[in-house]
Amino acid sequence: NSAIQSTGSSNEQPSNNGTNEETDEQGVVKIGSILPFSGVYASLGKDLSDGMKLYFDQVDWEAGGVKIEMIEEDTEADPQVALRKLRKLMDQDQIDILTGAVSTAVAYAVRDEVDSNQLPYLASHAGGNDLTRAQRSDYIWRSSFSSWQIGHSMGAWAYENIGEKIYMAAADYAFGREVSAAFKEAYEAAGGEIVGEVYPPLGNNDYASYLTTIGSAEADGVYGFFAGSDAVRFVQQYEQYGLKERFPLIGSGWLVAEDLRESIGMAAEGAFVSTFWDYNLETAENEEFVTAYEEAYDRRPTIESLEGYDAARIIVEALTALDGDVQDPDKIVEAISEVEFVSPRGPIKFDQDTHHIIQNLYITETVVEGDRTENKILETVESVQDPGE
Amino acid sequence: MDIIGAQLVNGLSYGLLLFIITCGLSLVFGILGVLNLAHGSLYMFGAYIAYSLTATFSQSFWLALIIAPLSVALIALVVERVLLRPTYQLGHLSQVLLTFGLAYVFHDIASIIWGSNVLTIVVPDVFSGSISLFNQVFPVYRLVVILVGILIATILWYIQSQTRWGAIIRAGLSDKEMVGALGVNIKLVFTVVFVIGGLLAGFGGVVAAPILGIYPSMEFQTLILALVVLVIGGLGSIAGTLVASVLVGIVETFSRFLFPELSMFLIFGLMAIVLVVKPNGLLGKKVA
Amino acid sequence: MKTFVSYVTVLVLLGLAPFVLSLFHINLLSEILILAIFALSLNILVGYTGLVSLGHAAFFGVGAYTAALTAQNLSSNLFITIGLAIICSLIVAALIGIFCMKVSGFYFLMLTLAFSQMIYSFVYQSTSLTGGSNGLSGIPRVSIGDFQFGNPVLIFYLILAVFMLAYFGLRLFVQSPFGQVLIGIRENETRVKSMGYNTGLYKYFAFIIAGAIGGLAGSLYTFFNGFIAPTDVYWTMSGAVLIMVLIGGAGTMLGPVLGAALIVTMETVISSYTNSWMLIIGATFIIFVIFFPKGLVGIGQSLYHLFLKNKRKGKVDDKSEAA
Amino acid sequence: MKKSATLTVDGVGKSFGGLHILKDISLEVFKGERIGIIGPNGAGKTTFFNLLTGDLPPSRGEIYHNDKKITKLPNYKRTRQGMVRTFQKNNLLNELSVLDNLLLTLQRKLGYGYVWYKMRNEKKYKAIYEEAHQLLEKWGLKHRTNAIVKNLSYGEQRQIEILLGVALEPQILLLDEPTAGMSQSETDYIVDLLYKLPKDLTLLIIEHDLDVVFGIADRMVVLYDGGVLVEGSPEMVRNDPKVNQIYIGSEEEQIC
Amino acid sequence: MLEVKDLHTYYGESHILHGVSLQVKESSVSILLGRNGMGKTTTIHSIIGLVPPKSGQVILSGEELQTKPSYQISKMGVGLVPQGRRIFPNLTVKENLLTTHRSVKGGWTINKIFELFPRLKERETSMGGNLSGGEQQMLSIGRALLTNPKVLLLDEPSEGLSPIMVKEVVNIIKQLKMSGLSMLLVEQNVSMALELADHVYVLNKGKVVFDGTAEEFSPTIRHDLLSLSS
Ligand SMILES: Nc1ncnc2c1ncn2[C@@H]1O[C@H](COP(=O)(O)OP(=O)(O)OP(=O)(O)O)[C@@H](O)[C@H]1O
Ligand SMILES: Nc1ncnc2c1ncn2[C@@H]1O[C@H](COP(=O)(O)OP(=O)(O)OP(=O)(O)O)[C@@H](O)[C@H]1O
Ligand SMILES: [Mg+2]
Ligand SMILES: [Mg+2]
Repeated sequence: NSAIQSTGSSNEQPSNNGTNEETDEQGVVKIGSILPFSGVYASLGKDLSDGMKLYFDQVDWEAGGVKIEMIEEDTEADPQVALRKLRKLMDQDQIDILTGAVSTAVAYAVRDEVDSNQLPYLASHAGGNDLTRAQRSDYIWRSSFSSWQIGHSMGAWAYENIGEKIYMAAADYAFGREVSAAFKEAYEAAGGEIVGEVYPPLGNNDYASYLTTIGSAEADGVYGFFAGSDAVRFVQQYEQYGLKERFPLIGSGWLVAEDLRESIGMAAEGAFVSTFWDYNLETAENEEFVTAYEEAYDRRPTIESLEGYDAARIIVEALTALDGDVQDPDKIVEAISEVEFVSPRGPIKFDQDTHHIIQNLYITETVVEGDRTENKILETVESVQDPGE
Repeated sequence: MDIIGAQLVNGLSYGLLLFIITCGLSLVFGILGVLNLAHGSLYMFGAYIAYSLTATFSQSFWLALIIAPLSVALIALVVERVLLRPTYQLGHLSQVLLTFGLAYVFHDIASIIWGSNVLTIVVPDVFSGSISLFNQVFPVYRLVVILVGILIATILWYIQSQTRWGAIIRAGLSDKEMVGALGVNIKLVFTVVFVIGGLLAGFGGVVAAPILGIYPSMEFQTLILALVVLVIGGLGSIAGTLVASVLVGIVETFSRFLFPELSMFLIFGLMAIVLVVKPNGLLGKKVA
Repeated sequence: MKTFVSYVTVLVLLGLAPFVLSLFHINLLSEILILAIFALSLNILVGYTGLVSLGHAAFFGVGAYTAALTAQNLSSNLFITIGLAIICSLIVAALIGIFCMKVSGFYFLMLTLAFSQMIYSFVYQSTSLTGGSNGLSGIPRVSIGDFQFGNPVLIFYLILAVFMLAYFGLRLFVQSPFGQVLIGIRENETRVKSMGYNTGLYKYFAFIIAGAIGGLAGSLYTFFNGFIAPTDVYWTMSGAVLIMVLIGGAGTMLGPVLGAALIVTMETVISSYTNSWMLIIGATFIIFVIFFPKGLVGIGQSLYHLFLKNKRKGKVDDKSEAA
Repeated sequence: MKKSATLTVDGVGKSFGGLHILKDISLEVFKGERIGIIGPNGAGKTTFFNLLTGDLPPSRGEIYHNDKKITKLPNYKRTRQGMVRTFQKNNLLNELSVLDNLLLTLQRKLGYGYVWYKMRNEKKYKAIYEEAHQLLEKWGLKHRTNAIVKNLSYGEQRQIEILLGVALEPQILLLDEPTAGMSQSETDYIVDLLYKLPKDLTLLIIEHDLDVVFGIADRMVVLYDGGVLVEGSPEMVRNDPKVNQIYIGSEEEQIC
Repeated sequence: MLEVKDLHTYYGESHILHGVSLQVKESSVSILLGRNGMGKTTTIHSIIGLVPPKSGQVILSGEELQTKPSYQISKMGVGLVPQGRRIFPNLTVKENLLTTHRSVKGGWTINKIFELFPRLKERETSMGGNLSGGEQQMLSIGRALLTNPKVLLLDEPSEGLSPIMVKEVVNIIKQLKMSGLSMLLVEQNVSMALELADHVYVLNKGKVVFDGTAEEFSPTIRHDLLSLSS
């Protein structure tokens, strides 16, 4: 159908109305997934995708009596590309539910388009606070985490266990800024003092100069928010420049993430981080997930694998509740909002106000086991709920 | 004051690392007039190949230090003979486009072979210790980089400006036809230079990997930085590249120290200022 | 008159597109037209004046962010947003131009890159103004009075109209005496100077015009997507548009348009099928450089000549004898 | 004295780094004069032209045109005032056609240089095109009108080089070795055209072909070692022993 | 020594040389005359391999050259002084000479070139591009001599040289001839060329229209072939 026809109706009613009937007849639900499969975030995109596929495989790609079809598009972590891909998914593939987005910018970019087209969207990674705050939409629900959850959960623990003075270093982009701000808020609320802050640019690979600066500070510990290659470089150089012996390193789970620790090597030992899932969580759900994942892909799952796995399960449960009827987007989001189960990361459910997930957070310590490092769970912060503003 | 001294050492070692990364680009541009946008990719291959050698096959950094650059040189050889050669008569812009295309191709080849995870290379034990200077701990490897950088600079400078080869090579830049008509197999010269450029890029990859790491899209980040250094120094001048590397290294280190948020801005600002004041870079020459 | 007829045909076809093509394709077409305007503006510098810029995204970004901020904070009126976008990018171009005119060749390329990266840093870091790395979202649709460009088809027509204005305006411009001076500068600036032209001024004007039209394209992009992010100011954007110009055929009017169409289509289509889209696109660049150095337009010309030659083979032989 | 001279050079010098190429040159040129400039290779003749046209700034001294100081005026403004040069080394728009080279020159002269809203074609700019065609006809280059400059032979390019200078109808024309590389017959033809240039045109010509230069010039200036060695009538210069020694060659053979 | 047989050379579609044949004998000078655009430079370029001929032969001491790349032709002993000098502007005078220097026992050395052209010695460290026209011409000649050729192709070597330098070059060519070098000289300065010539060729529109000794090239023939009315 031509553009004129589709837009003629789109001002008033959901655009995917006309075609849903078609899909229903064949009993197929189409899930669109926008993830980065190329560029800097490619490995995250791959893990998310693998996690989703693992779960869909487990239910034989069927839920509520309909077949599940997943169409993946590469966003290249570029918001404009993501928009282009989203339009393709909506218009050409006629998807019923959207999921994905690793980069927060991508999530924000698709936000208006999703909202005005009433397309149910389950955000499965992007953690920008605003997506479930000021930019909240009836059609957007998030099953991953928010920056606030990650940063805030560490605050009180750090004050009690590390000390009263902390130096803060975070990658200079919205995510890094948000997480460290949340940490600072909680840490100061607990009574601690941030004695210095520094924000190296994203993708900075030599931290020598920053480490020299940090090294001359009077602090009890250093909070670092870095991810990916930044994290590897930071943690390694932190040790090489002799800081590790002087200040304990704390941060978010990505600092010593599952897929990075091998590269980081022993330098990771002794880091304390906050995260919402870890490989070594000792629950039945997690053991089952880890075993299944390792069997399917012959490597350890990462936190992104888990995110994908959970997102898939949420979709499946919602579809089951709907009996496979995806005609009405409002019903879909309602079904999603009611999903609640014990995931490998612990019990999860949605906050009906913010549309954001309520979950446990864990403080872990990195320890040496044999010739590699593992994260050990020290403490659980239960049912962390984003304040939503 | 100690902190200033320590930052100076940081700046110097970062600067010479930049030099090691950039000198191949500078050589190829200065001599062939080819702005090799795939230089970063060759650098990346150097790092990845070294990774494979140290992590899986031989576990020897020393072996990687020899084999990885040679393998990259081989890639450079193929690129020059098969792709670059037909474009010499088309002008500089074509080569920019061609090597850019190559960078894309190499990017995906690398991610197909090595995936998109973050990797590192472990340095041999001799270098893995640290030394205390200005009340600050420095990894020995960083200091070794300073020495290696100076060594390469000396060798390149000598060849380029003190030997007949240097003259022939630079003559080819202005008038290939005439160099040929005067009895020099300019095509061969170009191949050799490009291969040496590749060798240096690969070597840079191995040396830099323990410091800068190996991660997807590393080549583009390196490329931009290398281009900045190249331009600040002045095109075609190895000495200029050296001065610029050290300058950029020190400016970047101190800007991170003094204005951490502005460091990205400042490097490009530095380049803009240098070019506005000296339109041919610090040591570049302009000939009528 | 033949060209006139073909222009009209193309226009009519474009005008009818929304009745035939699906929404997705219309959106793709809109994007192509926007990037075509952008590429055309760069082509003034690269193709006609011989100044190869790797910082053109700066103006695109300034235009896009100006339009976005205007629409959010001031007015979503079409003329006000576009007007301000053009004025701001023009001013930025005028400022940057003062410095860039001092250098030439590869140094020009790098200096433009430097300025655009500085603008990028600014956009990236002024989180409160520009949204930083997350970009600016929730930008209202543009309107004229009460009429709102509320759906993609209306926006398509808006973009088409602006594209036509830009295309024909630039066509006139490059063929005017002024444009011919630019071509002269590309070929040999010293000579043109000693003909009595103030070449510095001509280059400066070319730079400003290119910047302003680049900004115009940027503002359209904002209207189109309702969103703008720092990636659109990053050097990769400058690189992409430069490639559109080169692949299409620098120094021609049609080239950049075709280049934009090819690159956008390839990026969209290929990456839906494989994650190794960079490999395929990269290989395409290489093939172009080696086999079609004159770009898409060059291919067209050779085909045309081939056709012509076969048709009157006898005549051509005569001519070469005489020469 | 200064008043009547159209071009006055007052103590001009030029150094490149430590090399003092031109030391102290003073010269007055009057309207309609034809001045021949000779001197050994590397004496600084081309450099002198570069100073006059503003392609290089002098290291010292002043230059006046019609009593106005032009020492610091950029070259394109001097061209507009009627001082036009040709280059010793062909310096053309190599990728364009002969006609385009000429049109670009003429459109400036006729004042259309800044028009940006009207396409340049034969219909809209009749004057430019007519003049271009006439010039090409007159210079015997009509058959080359649409040839791309870089595909012309060296001597043909030389002719275009001079044509572009003359086409601007200058008041002062500076020719740098105009006939170098031209064959005898072309030289004769061009020299004939130069003779026919308007009487009030002031001509400065650097030329190693003595037949040409002695034929055209009213006054000769011999540059040597950065200064003026001899100045005077062609006859006088030809017989000057110093000039013979450093420039023409000791025995008066009929080589040239 | 050097023999050119029935050369046909094209630039793209346009046929420039229509069967040019000529010879340069051992230790002799052949000159090639012709008006502008008649194909002299094209002939030279065809011999040295810069514009490979479509058909015909170039034979040097019994070996065919026409299919070889230009650097090999040069190495086999063909030197070139190109039209328009074409020195390397981004190299100093010394480096310009260094690039082509091929040492041969008793052959040309850089110092000998400096003796020949003292002006170059004075400008030793100047960039080639900054030299005056005449100085560049000297450099170009010096550069060609340093390849120590057996046959030297000179394309208008007197262009831009002062009369005294032209005489100097004439003397040099005479000396070279005595020392056994063969030369093909293209010149517009006909009287200079005739002073050196053993054999004269005149080109017109890519065809040899005169082929004879210097004596046979009488002033009337000269007038007929080189004046404009032809
Ligand atoms: N930019 C420059 N830098 C250094 N030296 C220069 C420069 N330009 C010219 N020269 C030197 O100045 C001298 C004069 O050069 P110029 O070109 O004026 O000579 P000329 O009289 O025109 O000689 P010719 O008759 O050979 O053309 C030469 O020795 C040349 O090497
Ligand atoms: N690259 C080229 N492409 C096409 N035609 C060319 C090219 N070079 C030269 N020609 C043409 O070939 C013909 C012969 O040129 P050539 O340079 O051999 O002449 P020439 O006898 O050396 O003249 P001159 O005395 O002016 O140097 C000329 O008509 C010229 O226009
Ligand atoms: Mg001169
Ligand atoms: Mg010639």
